[in-house]
Amino acid sequence: MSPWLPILMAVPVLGAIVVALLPKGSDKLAKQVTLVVSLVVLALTIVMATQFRTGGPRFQFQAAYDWIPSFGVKFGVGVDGIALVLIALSAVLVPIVVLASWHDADGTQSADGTLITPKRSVKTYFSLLLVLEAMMIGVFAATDVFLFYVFFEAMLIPMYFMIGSYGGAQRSYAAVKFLLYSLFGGLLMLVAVIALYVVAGKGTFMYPELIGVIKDPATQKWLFGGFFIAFAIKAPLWPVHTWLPDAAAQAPAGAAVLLVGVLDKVGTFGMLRFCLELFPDAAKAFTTPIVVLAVISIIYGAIVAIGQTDMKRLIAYTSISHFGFIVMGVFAMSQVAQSGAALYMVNHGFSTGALFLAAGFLIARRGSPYIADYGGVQKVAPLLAGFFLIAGLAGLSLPGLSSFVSEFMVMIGTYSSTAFGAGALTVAAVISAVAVILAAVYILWMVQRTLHGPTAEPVKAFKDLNAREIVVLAPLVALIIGFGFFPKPLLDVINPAVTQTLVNVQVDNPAIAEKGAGQ
Amino acid sequence: MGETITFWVLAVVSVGAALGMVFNRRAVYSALMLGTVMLCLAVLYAVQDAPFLAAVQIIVYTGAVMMLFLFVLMLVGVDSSDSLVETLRGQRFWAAIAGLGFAVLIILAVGNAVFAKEAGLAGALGQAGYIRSLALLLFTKYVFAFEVTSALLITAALGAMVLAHRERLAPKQTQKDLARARFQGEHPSPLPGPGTYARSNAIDMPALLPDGTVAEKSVNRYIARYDVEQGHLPEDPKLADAIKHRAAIESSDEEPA
Amino acid sequence: MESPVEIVQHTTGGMIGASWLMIAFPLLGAAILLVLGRMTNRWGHLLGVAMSLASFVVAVLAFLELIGLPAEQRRQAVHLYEFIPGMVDMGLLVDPLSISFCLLITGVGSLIHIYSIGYMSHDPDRRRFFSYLNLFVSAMLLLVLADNYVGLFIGWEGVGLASYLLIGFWYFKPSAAVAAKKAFVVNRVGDLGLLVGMFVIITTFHTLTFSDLGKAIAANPPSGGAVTAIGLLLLLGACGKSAQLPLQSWLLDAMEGPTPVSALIHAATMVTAGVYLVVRSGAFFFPEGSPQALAVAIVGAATLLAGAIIGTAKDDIKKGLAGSTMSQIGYMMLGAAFGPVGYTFAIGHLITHGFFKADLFLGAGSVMHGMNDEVDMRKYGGLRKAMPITFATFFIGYLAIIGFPMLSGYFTKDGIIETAIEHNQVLGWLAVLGAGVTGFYMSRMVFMTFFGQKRWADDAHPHESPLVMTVPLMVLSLGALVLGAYLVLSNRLYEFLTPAVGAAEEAPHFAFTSVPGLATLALVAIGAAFAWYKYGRAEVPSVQPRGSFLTTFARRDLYGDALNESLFMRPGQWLTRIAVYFDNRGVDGLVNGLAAGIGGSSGRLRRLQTGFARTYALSILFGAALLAGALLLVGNI
Amino acid sequence: MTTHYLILSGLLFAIGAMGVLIRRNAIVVFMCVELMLNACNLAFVTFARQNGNLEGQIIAFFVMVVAAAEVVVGLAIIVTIFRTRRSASVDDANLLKY
Amino acid sequence: MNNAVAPTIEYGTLAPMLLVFGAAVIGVLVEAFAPHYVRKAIHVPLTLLSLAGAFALVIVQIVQGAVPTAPVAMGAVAVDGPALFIWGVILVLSFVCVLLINDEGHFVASAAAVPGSADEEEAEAAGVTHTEVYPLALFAVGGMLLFPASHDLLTMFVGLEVMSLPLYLLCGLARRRRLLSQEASMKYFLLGAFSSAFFLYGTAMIYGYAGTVSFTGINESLATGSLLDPLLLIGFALLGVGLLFKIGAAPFQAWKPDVYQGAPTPVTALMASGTLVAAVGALLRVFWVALGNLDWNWRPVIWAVAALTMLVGAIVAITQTDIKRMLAYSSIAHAGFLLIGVLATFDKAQENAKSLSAILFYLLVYSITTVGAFAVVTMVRDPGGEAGHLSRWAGLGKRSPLLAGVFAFFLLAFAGIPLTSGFFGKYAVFAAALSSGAERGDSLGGWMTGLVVLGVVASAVAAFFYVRVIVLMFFSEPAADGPSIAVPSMGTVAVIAVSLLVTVGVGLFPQPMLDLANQAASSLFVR
Repeated sequence: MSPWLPILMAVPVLGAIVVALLPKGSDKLAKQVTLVVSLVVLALTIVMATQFRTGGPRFQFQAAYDWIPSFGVKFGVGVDGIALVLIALSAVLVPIVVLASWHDADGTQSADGTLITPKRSVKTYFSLLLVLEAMMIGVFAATDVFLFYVFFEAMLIPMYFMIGSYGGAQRSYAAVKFLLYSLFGGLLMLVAVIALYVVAGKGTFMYPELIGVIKDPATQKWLFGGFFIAFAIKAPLWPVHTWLPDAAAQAPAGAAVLLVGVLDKVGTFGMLRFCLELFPDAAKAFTTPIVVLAVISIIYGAIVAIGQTDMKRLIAYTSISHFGFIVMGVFAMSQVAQSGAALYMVNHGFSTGALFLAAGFLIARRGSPYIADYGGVQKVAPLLAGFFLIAGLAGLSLPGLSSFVSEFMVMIGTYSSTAFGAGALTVAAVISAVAVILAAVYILWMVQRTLHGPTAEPVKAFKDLNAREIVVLAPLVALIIGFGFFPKPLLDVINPAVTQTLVNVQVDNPAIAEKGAGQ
Repeated sequence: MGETITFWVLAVVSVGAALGMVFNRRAVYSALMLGTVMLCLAVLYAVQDAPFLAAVQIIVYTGAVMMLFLFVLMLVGVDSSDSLVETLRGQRFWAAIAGLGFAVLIILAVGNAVFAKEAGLAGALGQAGYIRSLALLLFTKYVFAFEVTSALLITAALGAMVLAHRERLAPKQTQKDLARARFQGEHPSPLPGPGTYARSNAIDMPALLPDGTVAEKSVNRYIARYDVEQGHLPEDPKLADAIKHRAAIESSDEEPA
Repeated sequence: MESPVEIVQHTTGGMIGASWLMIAFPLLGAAILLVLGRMTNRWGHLLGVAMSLASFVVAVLAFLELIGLPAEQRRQAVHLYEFIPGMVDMGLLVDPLSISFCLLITGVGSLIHIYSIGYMSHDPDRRRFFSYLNLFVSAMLLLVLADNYVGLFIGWEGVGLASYLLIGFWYFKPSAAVAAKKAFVVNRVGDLGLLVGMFVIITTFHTLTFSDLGKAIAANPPSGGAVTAIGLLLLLGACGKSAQLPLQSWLLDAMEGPTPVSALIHAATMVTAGVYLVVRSGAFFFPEGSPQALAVAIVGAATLLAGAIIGTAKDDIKKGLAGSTMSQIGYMMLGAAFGPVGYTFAIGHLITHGFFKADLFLGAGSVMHGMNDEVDMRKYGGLRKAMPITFATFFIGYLAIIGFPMLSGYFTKDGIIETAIEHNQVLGWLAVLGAGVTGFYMSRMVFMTFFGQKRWADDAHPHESPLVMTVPLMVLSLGALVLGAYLVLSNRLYEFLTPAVGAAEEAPHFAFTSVPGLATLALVAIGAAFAWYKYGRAEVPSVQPRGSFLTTFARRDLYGDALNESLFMRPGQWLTRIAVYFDNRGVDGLVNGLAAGIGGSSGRLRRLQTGFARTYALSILFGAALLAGALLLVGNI
Repeated sequence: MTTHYLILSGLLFAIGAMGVLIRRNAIVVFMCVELMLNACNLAFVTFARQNGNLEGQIIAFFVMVVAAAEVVVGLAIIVTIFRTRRSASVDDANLLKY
Repeated sequence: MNNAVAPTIEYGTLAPMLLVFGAAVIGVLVEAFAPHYVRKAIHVPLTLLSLAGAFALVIVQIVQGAVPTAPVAMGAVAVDGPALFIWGVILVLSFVCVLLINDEGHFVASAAAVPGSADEEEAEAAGVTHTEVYPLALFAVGGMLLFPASHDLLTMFVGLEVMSLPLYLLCGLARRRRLLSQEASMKYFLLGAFSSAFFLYGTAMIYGYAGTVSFTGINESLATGSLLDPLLLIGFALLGVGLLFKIGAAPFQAWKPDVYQGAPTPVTALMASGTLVAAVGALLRVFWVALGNLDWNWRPVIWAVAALTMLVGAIVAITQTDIKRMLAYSSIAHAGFLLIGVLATFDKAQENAKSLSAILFYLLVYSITTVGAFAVVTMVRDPGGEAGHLSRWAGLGKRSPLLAGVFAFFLLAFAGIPLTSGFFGKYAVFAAALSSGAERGDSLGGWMTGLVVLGVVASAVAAFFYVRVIVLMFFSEPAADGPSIAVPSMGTVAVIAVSLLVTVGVGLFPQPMLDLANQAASSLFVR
């Protein structure tokens, strides 16, 4: 019984309550409280992470309290390496998002004075943010399938309100679309969750106890399907991806970061943890079609991204492409690919986060998400342009930046996977590599049209980043570069969990490289 | 044998009356037809060893319930009759299909059920006799339901009161009150009738008051409006104005006190 | 063919052990300049030069340490840290091959840094320029020093990034922005090859480290198919970076960048990375006589001719030189196809080319500097008097490149040609032909720029550049003058490189009087004479004449861009449009259609609620009948 | 005979049900409902004899009581509506729809 | 000869119901004898105290643990665990609904006066109201208590009528929009009478088959006799019509939206909560107790009804423009979800406790949320009464964030979002259905799973219209002349607070309520 994770969840919830109960007119205080709370969570997370023993048992900081004994549900939490890094990702992103959204609810005006967003309740926004943080931590920490499901669905609500209340012109359409898509998937998963409990007959939802319990292949397939569709929608995988561009484009930049950076990871995280380990035979049986979908996502997302005229939509489509890589990595069933996929989840959080935030700063200055409304930003706001460029380069997985390592691992792990359907995997890896070119096209074309060229008239009034905005972007860029050259700390944490996953899936996929090459 | 004959006669009559009830335009006739059915059924009860029910059927149903129906019909307008044109598209067609289908189903079910010879009530009555046995059952086994039915009756009474009874909120006005009100009002005397002191005594010609002014209220406002619409205005401009004014007041729907 | 020396010494000490400093210095410089930004405006360029020079010093010291070692110990690996646990460790490999590159990169790089102080002195963003240059040097050193393909790839993309940034240095010019993007994207096509090549390598050999690769191949000889595949994929990568056919099109556009960039990146160093890759992998994946080696040779030969032909038709001095660069790298590729001897000459030509092409580019830059950034040679003429030093150094470079006897180019290019003819007559003689064309277009350039009547505009006041620019020119021309002879005669380079690339069955020896050599000289002379006939003797029209079909062909870069446009860009744009449409109408439309369908059925079902009690009663009766019917049916089954 | 009675009861019930669907006058509609209740009573009485116990008769008795109460409430409602709308047609009351 | 034995009535066991009826009768006496200006002052405490007292009596019975194992009152009423639970729920619901009824302005001043007439104005001016609503409501509650607890079909029929008649009347008593209210009343009445005729005919057929209307007797005769008797089947179908009509299952759902919309909102709340709970209880008793041996026969039919109900409710609700109509359709959809639970029977009767507990739990959480939602509806007012049209709700979140937030929370509970009570209700029912499907084996298991998936799809569709209201309230700009928010009475505040508390509390910690439901269900129905 370790109190770490419950505390980690309780702190933001308490913070949210405090923020919500602040008296009217204390907007500034609300922001400060939120920032402090999120920093406390970050600090706690860091301290907790340092206590994680890489050689130790798979799940650490475990705690389980009876919650609903009638249903066999426990408030069971614990983290393995993958969950740990994703919790850390959330803890890092939230304070950044808090800072980035400092003025989002205040009502923003573009440089020429036109109103972009009206004034809205600041307290609500920040308390929703903190509630969301608690749920993000909870969803990754849950070791009880039911608890996971609860967080999985409940997370939608704060995000729904953040998009719907604080988003752009089409916000309510986007918010509803987001909610219904996810809810639909979630409900199918609910059926599978119940069926899992019933079929397993163990009287518990605790996930470690459910591994290897479902033996019948047909049952496995159905249950797998229920979980997978939910995760595929969340991830989002082609062809159930169309909610993301709308949601991400309409959400305020900060919410978009959390949406794409963390919330969607729940989908791929779920695939890795639940789809594979609980239903190994089904996962193996479905590998080929899923990898095909993933490859379609990769290429399709990239091509459609090229054709976007709206910056945030473009970034959303790039994410669809990137999620394709993650899914491919998960289902390649090799150590390298899955480690890469897990790493990708983190790195994608940083890179897309930075990209969304930088784009958000651009949009906040101009009031338009359309690429065509920009041009020559580098001239007037070189710092902003620089950050935007670096974030973009991370988005195209430039070697030396963190996303390269994960993308490389995924592709190489997929190519070399000796799991069933290896032929398909090999082809998939090669096709997916084409995205390397497409990524360059979509990112650099956007960069060319926004940052380069003659400075457009409305752009001339741009101010460069202020201190707050620099503080928002700098840590992300530092992490992107740092993990680009030195991903080992993350990988050391992730690898044992992946190894255990593969053991549970009963895939014997030898390491592709001899350890310590070059020694 | 006697029962068979009775049955067939009454069956034909009751079905005919039932159909008559459904297809008769006039509600009163329908009610009478229903009464007929009830009477037939009363006889059939009696035939089937249920004399008590037969009596109750006639007293309560035909006697009380049907009377209530008739009262209400009187209230609503006894000579009102339904139009035979069906306004809901397909209603009759589908009603016929559903009704026939339903009847066929019941008849099929009943026809397929294999009944033993009627057990008859002799065994059930035992030594107690008919009425006593009924009472025994009613006051032991079904006593709770019996008691609860009282709630039903109270509800019914209460409901009728709520919907039909209007509580008097102010004391009833006496002759004295009315007279006092009249003399304290603007017009102790009756208003002048139309045509009084006018050159014509047509009802669309306003009266003139003793001082020669026009009494607008002496013309019915509908007539005034008709006159204005048709252009039948008197030649005297004073009178014409008065009629126009009257019509205008009418059309703006404000009746000055 | 003999494998290269497999023994790799691991070292942590000495200057070789500290060779990571080579990478670190310029990286630090770049970081400081970028992070501190405008604060460094006053001294930023000096820091950049200093960092580059520091790297050069480290390189020289490491080189000295290396040649102090016995030959069989000249492959020194430096382990840095675990990069991707269980797959790749980051390490450096200091061997003759990499150290040669290091010297070239840091040496020529430093000279160009110094030159840039002058060249960029008027640019308000000079500090940013130096940060990019430093970044480039750092990445390029990582590329050549990495002891594994992943490290190489990181450097490979790093130089691509630097190239992107520097081509687009004047980002406010739309042409520069477009050229930068194009360079990056085309390079990415090549990267795809390299990337997939790495997949195959690691899957086949379970390692990406050069030293382990040798062991793995020796322990478990792979099938020919896999190796051919790897070779072709790596070749694709090399083609991208080195602007070889069919991925050549970006290089000419890349001349949008400042001239020192063209000299450093697009002539002397980065574009030769492809050659480095082929030579580095040669022993593993390009065995002599293999199909992939032949492919390398064919690509090289085709490009050397194509580049030369493009060079003949360009009036833009930088584009002419860019065509020439393509062509010269074609030579190197051709050489790199033919085993250790070929490697030697390829690397030799690479080094000498680094000097004389940098010399030429910087000379051209100097001319532009004096001519208000005019690049059209038809607006030059008779400049030799106005800028004597520039003329002299340029002329030396010119002589070196056309292979004037005893100058650098003469030795290295001739070596390639002879090796090629020895292995493959057809390609070899094509190379000879290419040399002739080189003679023509280089002479044309010299005549048009420095001889004849002045044709420049009235407001141009050509003048000699400052010393900070001319001194590097002089140093480079000195290299162009003597380096070839030094490296080739007495097989110095060959023997130096042997520990890295393996030894040939028979050591090369340079013959001054071989048939191909003489033929080459003759053709060069004819070319030069023809150039004199057209441009030296005759008046050069200041407006471009229409020219024949062939001329147009060459001017349009052999229709490379047109081909790309019609084969890739337009279909790509259509594909994008279709995909976007499909996404909005197809995928999203399906979902929205489903939603609309539910909404529509809701609207219709709602109409069933007519408000008439009788309708409701009908539904109840129907329901009752259905319920009864269904139950009777179920009950009787 | 039981079958005959039951068929008669079924016919009356169905006719009543059809009447509810066809007639527009609320009072007549309600009469049709009464007819249906009567049909039920007939069935109860018949079954009472068939099964040989008195419960059916008791139930029929209860039904009469309940029907009486229902009639009071129903007619009160109908009269109220009539007073408001001057119409006892069930079709006229269709403000609540869709 | 004179062998009549005096009937035994277990007054202690029946005390809650008797208390309610007794209070109703006293209420009628108050109507008759007290002057009208003191009537309300007497009625309100009388009604509330009697309901609270009845609830206390239920609790006392539960605490004593002396739950009867046999039917009481000469076999007419079965006060078993589930019945006590349902009683408790109904009493709580009716208590809070009475608090709503108590609020000013819901009921007509003089029902006999023609709408818009001078009489009506006069009555309104005089400030009189129909205090008869209190005894009527008490009678209805009494019927609701009797309906699910009755142990023979006759008592059930009487209970049905006792429950319905006052409701028919109450529906017609709205103060505003009286035409609608009267129309609702008439429709409810005509259709209710129509459907109870079906119920009665079904009773007759069952009686013909079994010779008795006692559930025990019917069940026994099923066990011994041939199951194929068409009388039984048709009787059962017609009983089903009557019961399904009351819970509003398709195709018998048509009355619900009209009546819910037209009735005074507190009465709608009472119908949507109490009546539904009572009707489901009665449905369970008929299907599980009387016809328990026949369940392989009725399951396919109820399967279809459940599927149709969920889909119709969820789909048609999408295009509704009136908030009460929308909630009515939502109630239809929820009736469908409940039917899934009804289907979840097991081979061994003991295991049925699982499903029973799920249904009871669902009823509890759904009905309380419903009352809360209708309580909120009463507070959003236009000059002409409640602001029913959805467009009037636009931007409510800006004008009154707290109220809109609470309502949004209720809607999310309806949608079954985790961490609300509605989620656990749905979960419990789905879980019961799946485990019954799993136990029943392949074909049936597949059908049950299919039904649950259908339920899930319906939930997703349903979520759309709940969310649409949230969108309107929070994401739309308020109309310039938007509705006013009534200053709530203490009663309304209490109702909303209680509902919110239960919805949140059960959403976070459902276990205590589950324990209750489990305990109630463990004894199963008395057979």
